[in-house]
Amino acid sequence: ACGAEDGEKAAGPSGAPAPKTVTLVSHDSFNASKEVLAAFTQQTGFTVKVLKSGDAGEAVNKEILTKGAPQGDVFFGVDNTLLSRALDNGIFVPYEAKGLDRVPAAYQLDKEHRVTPIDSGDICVNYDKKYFADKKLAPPVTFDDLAKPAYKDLLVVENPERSSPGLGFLLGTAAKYGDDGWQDYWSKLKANGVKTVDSWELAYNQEFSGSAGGKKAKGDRPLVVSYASSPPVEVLYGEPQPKEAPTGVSTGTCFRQTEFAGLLNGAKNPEGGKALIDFLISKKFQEDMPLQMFVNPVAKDAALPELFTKHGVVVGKPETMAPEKIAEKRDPWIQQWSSLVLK
Amino acid sequence: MAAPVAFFALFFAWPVVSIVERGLRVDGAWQFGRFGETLSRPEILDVLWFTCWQALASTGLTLLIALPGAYVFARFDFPGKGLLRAVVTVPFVMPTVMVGTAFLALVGRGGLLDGLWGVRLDTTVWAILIAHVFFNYAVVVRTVGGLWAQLDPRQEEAARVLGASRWRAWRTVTLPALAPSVAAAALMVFLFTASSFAVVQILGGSTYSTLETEIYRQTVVRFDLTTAAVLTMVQFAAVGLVLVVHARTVRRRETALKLVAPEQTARRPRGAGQWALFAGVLLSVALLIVLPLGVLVERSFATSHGYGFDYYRALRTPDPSGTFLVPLLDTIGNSLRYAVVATLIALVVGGLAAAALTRRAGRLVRGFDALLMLPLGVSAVTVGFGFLITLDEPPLDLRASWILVPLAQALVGVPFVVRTMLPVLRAVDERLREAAAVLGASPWRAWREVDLPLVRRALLIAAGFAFAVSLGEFGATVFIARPDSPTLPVAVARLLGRPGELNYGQAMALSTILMVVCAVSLLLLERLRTERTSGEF
Amino acid sequence: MLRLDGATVRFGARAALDAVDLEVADHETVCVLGPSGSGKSTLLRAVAGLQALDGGRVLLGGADQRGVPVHRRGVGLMFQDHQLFPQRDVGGNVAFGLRMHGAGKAEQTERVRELLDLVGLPGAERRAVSALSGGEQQRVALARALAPRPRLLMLDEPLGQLDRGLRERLVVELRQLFGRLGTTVLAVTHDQGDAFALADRVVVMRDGRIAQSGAPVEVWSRPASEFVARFLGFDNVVAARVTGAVAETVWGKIPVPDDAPQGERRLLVRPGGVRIVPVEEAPAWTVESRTFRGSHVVVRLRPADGPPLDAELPLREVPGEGAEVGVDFRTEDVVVLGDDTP
Amino acid sequence: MLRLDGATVRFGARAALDAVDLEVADHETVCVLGPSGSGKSTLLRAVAGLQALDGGRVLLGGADQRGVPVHRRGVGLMFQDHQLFPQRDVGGNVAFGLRMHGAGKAEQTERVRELLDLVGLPGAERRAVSALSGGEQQRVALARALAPRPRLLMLDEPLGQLDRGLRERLVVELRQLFGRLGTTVLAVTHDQGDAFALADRVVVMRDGRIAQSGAPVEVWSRPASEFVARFLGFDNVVAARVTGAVAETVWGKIPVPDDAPQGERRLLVRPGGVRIVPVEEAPAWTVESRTFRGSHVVVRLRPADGPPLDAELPLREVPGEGAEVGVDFRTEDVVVLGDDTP
Ligand SMILES: Nc1ncnc2c1ncn2[C@@H]1O[C@H](COP(=O)(O)OP(=O)(O)OP(=O)(O)O)[C@@H](O)[C@H]1O
Ligand SMILES: Nc1ncnc2c1ncn2[C@@H]1O[C@H](COP(=O)(O)OP(=O)(O)OP(=O)(O)O)[C@@H](O)[C@H]1O
Ligand SMILES: Cc1ncc(C[n+]2csc(CCO)c2C)c(N)n1
Ligand SMILES: [Mg+2]
Ligand SMILES: [Mg+2]
Repeated sequence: ACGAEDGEKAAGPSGAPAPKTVTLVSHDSFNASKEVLAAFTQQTGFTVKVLKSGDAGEAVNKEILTKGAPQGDVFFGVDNTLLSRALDNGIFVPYEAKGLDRVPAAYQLDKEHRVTPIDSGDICVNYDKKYFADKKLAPPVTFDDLAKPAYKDLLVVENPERSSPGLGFLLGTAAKYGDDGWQDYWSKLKANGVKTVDSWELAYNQEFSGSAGGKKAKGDRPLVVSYASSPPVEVLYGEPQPKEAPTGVSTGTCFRQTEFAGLLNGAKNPEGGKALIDFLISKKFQEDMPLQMFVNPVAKDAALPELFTKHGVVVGKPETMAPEKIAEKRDPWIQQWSSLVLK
Repeated sequence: MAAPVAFFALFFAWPVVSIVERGLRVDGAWQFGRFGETLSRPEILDVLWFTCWQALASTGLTLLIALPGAYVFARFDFPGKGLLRAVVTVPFVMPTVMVGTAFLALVGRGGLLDGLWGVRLDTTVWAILIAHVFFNYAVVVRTVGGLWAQLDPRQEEAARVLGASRWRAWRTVTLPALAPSVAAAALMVFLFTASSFAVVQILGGSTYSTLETEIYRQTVVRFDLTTAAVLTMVQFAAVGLVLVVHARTVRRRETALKLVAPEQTARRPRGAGQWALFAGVLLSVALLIVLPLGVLVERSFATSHGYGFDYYRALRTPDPSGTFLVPLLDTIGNSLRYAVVATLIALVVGGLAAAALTRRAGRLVRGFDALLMLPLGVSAVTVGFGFLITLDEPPLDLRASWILVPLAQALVGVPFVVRTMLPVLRAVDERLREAAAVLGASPWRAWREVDLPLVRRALLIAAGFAFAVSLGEFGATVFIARPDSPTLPVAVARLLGRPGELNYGQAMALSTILMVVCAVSLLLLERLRTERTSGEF
Repeated sequence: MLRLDGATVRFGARAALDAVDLEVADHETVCVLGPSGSGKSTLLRAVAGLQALDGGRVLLGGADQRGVPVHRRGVGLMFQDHQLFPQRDVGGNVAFGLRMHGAGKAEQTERVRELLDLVGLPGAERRAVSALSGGEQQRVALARALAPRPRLLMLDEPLGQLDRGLRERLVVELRQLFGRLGTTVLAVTHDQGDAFALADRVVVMRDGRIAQSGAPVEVWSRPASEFVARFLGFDNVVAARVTGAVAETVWGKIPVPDDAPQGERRLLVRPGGVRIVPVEEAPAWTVESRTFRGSHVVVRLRPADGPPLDAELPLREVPGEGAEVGVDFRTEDVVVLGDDTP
Repeated sequence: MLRLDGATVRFGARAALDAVDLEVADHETVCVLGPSGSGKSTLLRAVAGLQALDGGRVLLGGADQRGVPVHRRGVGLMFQDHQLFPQRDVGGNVAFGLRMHGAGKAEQTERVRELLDLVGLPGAERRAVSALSGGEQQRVALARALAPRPRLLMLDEPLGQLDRGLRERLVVELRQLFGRLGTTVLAVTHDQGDAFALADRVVVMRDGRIAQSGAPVEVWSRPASEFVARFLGFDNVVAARVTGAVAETVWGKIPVPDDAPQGERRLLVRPGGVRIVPVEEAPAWTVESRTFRGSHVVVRLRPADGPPLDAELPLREVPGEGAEVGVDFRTEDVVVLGDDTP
């Protein structure tokens, strides 16, 4: 029943002859094309079994709960906002992946190599091109722009407490205006009519005037916090595919998210796990990634697909923040933010 | 009795107790101090207060609107009744995300109300309450209607000739007889709405939050297991309190009733009053249920160049990025398979439990009865995390096994089965069983020959519930379902989580398919009911 | 008070009430008799408005009751199967109608006490109805129907499960009560004794129609048809040719009243009108069986030819089984029957 | 076949069965009579095992039945309130017991047909039980109880809702049937006529105890106590001082049988034993009321002093209401009663 048995028997307990399956635990958004995974099997002899474990936060928490007896060998999908929590709880063991030299040092946030950077993406404000064209108004570019009267009542953001792009945007403003400056900025945003909803889905599909769902729901916000990769995806999933993306990115409003993978403490197949981490930063996987998960590769030698080069944007100077600082400030900031914006 | 107890101990009590213990005992020290601390925080008290009153209000509103519906379904005969009964159950399977969207189209900006009167209810508590009615209409119609259709109409006649008006006769005679099933329905609605998550999140904006959202936040976002455990204990206490109140009210009302075959109680509406009631119920169903669902259907056909089947066609072709390893249509098969297995588990476990609980016995049995209801009132995250830290050793390393999905779904299905069957089983006159015994039937045979035919209707209703619940279940499935066999709601959620018109359209199309699959399955189940009974007659 | 005009109720093809015309005067007590399934209960339900008519009308106090809801008709009905409310205790059941009519608490208590006394269940107020014996339940149902003092009270087998002593007492007390209150009563019973004792008029039903209607003595002494005769328990019916005051039958020549209709007829001899005499002329009658019936014995006599004849004899006059006896008929107990089309 | 040894059933403080000893022989038909609430149904339920005993034993075929489950006792029981299975049609109800005993399809069909013929409901197999009249339901219940041919058949008011004609036919046919099959029968009825016609022996119950047990004629002609006498409908009971063959009462001197017990006693005069004679000696009796009872009229006579006296008279001998008459007693209908402690 349910056809899930196959391949599982191979994953015997340790002690048995080297298992032929390596299990990758990840969040819901993980995707890889079949050919690429098949190539890994061909190279190493290991088959990959993927377990999706809820959204990113949920997935990390689960690994913490099952520390020592993990569900798999490798975990992929811990980002800089969650990294400290993962590292402090010791769910990973160090492994320096082969080919790490091709990854810029800026991405390598853990000097002990307990985690390996795999991809990066930027959380940025997106705008509805048609709206600004119709209004003959220049779309905003920077954080400061968003607080200007010209853009009053145009922006919808996600609640950082309940949504990861929401949190990214908050961290971006904090990085930009400083630990004690962002509150002022948000007061201005609030005065400028920022709207908050609970999830990306609601913001993007309901409130944002530039998306298909938003159009149907008569969404009236031409600015939304989303990803820098959203416009190319709009093209990819256009029906029919448009020549040009209907949305654009305000490149001065971005916060960089980097996702890492690591070898799990207590993995039953550490050999396979190591091989898999090597593979995740290989050119093949890195080039497959953008169209699967709509993120940017971290390996310098990985070429971006045409879709990204044509419709994507280059974010020159995204905001960033150290994971330790995020871990420390996240809760108090969210609380401050709530009383500032929601009340 | 042993089987249901084992099932619950293993798949509910143990995981939940473990996760709570993990939260409450940090480095070997119990953190009881956190109770006082947590419970004195004003925002937590706000959450508690809101959770309770909105659940009570939702339950009251649902009963108010759905009881006339239960009457119409139980006592009137009209063409398309089976279809309509299936349709009102469809909301039950709908992923709440979709429902939120649909409701926003009704009560939100540019929605029906906005267009007609310029009224917007989104981010008000009314939107939440109405959506809760939408979700739980079928709970009342099915649980109460099941018993109602089998009540002897002559009881009401007896009241009428003693001078009671139609309404008075209903209130003084029928309602007390229905009390156990009304209480069961109210209990389920209360537990559902008290643990409402997505509806509150979507329709309430960021303003409202319930205990459930708070637990989710503490567990998943903040990873503060201690606070989560404290809140879970509060949830337990609250649910326990509700269960005690329920047991109290019901115990006094349970009486043996004269049950008749449901086929003989329904007839066409007669007279202006009955037609008006009938029309009113149809109207409320149309407004509350058909319209929101209709919005989703409409959107699944509305492409950028007029209406068409484009999104449905897209479901058949592989995803341009290859995201889904299987064509989206295969998710229907996955969903159905899970749902069937979950329904079977729920029926077996719930049926056994209901049979054991029929004979009103001591405190222990009552306690077990209450325990069976807990899964409805306990956060899915709590159970899910509990699974993870308990079912991790062979032979019970089920963490990555497909069986965990139907098991988790059955956990929600079992209370339905028990609560729909018990009011009927307990109303069966003991002397009918005695009649079977003196005719040579052993107790087991008597159960099969007397109780089973009488509860078969309730059983099928319960099966419908269990099926619908697992078809639409999301919370548990989403983190267990394997990527190569996602269920329909999981696929919908993944589609909605991405930008792009095609994703949005396909999500709508898939939701529409989910509705149709649900309605058709329930209709088939109804067919089963009429065919079997006509054999009996 | 009550009038039925061609009242018809059909269940599928079968008519449970077939164009019934019936009138019940104010303060009259009418008993409906009839075999099982003849439509008695259906008649009461139709009057109460619980059973929609397929034809005809029901009038109460001269007003057509079409469209008048049950509770506005001012009629009371005691159901054949009681239909006590299981959620209420005895007192709650009896007081129900009073409550519906807005009686005060004190009045309710008082009246419930009175009625429970009447039906022989004093002090049973707080008992659960499921813990009552069959007859006790019937008495509670009776008390419940009596409580609101409806202008037309309909009773469906009100005393069927009671023993003779209690029944006789109740018949007397009910008659007095109805007389005092001026209640109009339409009661169904299968017990002819009850019917005759309670009723001003009896109505005999057959297959949804009224076969005979009249004062008890009248129906008893002059059954209109063989059906009514047999229904009253008279099985001594035989074909006869009536000429003057004598009827010729297979049982021999039988004296009939002077004004009897003449010609080919059916003839009824009431068992009480058969006397045993010494054998005078052959062929003699043989005593086939004897059934003890309490105050009398029914002796079945087999003639040489023709159907058997039942004789009701006092215990002391009963001949032995197998004895050969002669038979004599008392004219007053011989009835020439009418046509047997109901 | 069946023996009860001090069987006791208590509901709260009240004993519904109070140390009942009873024996029913193989092939015997015993009828249980008694006022409403006297414990008749409880007796049957105790034998069937549906009601746990608080004391005493039930033996079937010599074996103590304690701990034997209901369905293994091999007894049949027809419930007073029928308890037909609502979800099954008439045929399904009647066939139920046969099915439980593993009868084949063909046998079931055949036997259901037979039994429905017997109870006068031919062809009713496919009808819904809720669409039956009260009497029809009772007959289905009877057929259902008869179907599996239990060795001990218990019937609780099997004919209570049927009209006299049908009842008399059924009594005869049931008697024949039981004779043919050798069934042992324990039947409850409130109708003395039925009891006397059906039973080899009658048992009169009072408040959970057996007040008298014996052959019908015996019980009828020599009620053991005032209770039994009154229960049988004899209200002419009076205090008397018996000396030789004469009893002195407020009604005057009454002749009693020669062997009557002597001294202060209660005396029963059966209404049939009262004859009206012309007034001979003052004070005369006054005719207080007359109740028409079908084959006879009950005339209530009021003496100058003492309780009233009922006389059962043929219609033609009834004096007018208010008439002054004399009274004569027939010795055979005078019974000197025993002690009235049940
Ligand atoms: N379950 C019960 N709980 C309490 N009392 C009961 C119960 N069942 C019967 N009784 C009482 O026991 C007594 C005997 O009841 P039972 O049913 O045996 O009477 P019965 O002789 O069959 O009377 P009837 O002729 O009216 O049916 C009655 O007074 C009744 O009220
Ligand atoms: N709901 C129904 N559907 C079909 N037939 C019915 C229904 N109710 C009664 N009948 C039939 O109508 C006829 C008359 O029924 P009714 O109950 O009036 O009889 P009754 O004279 O009261 O008989 P009884 O003395 O047995 O109670 C019966 O043959 C019965 O089977
Ligand atoms: C407030 C509320 N939300 C959702 C549902 C629908 N529902 C009932 S059971 C179930 C499965 C998960 O528990 C789902 C989705 C409801 N009835 N009430
Ligand atoms: Mg009837
Ligand atoms: Mg009884």
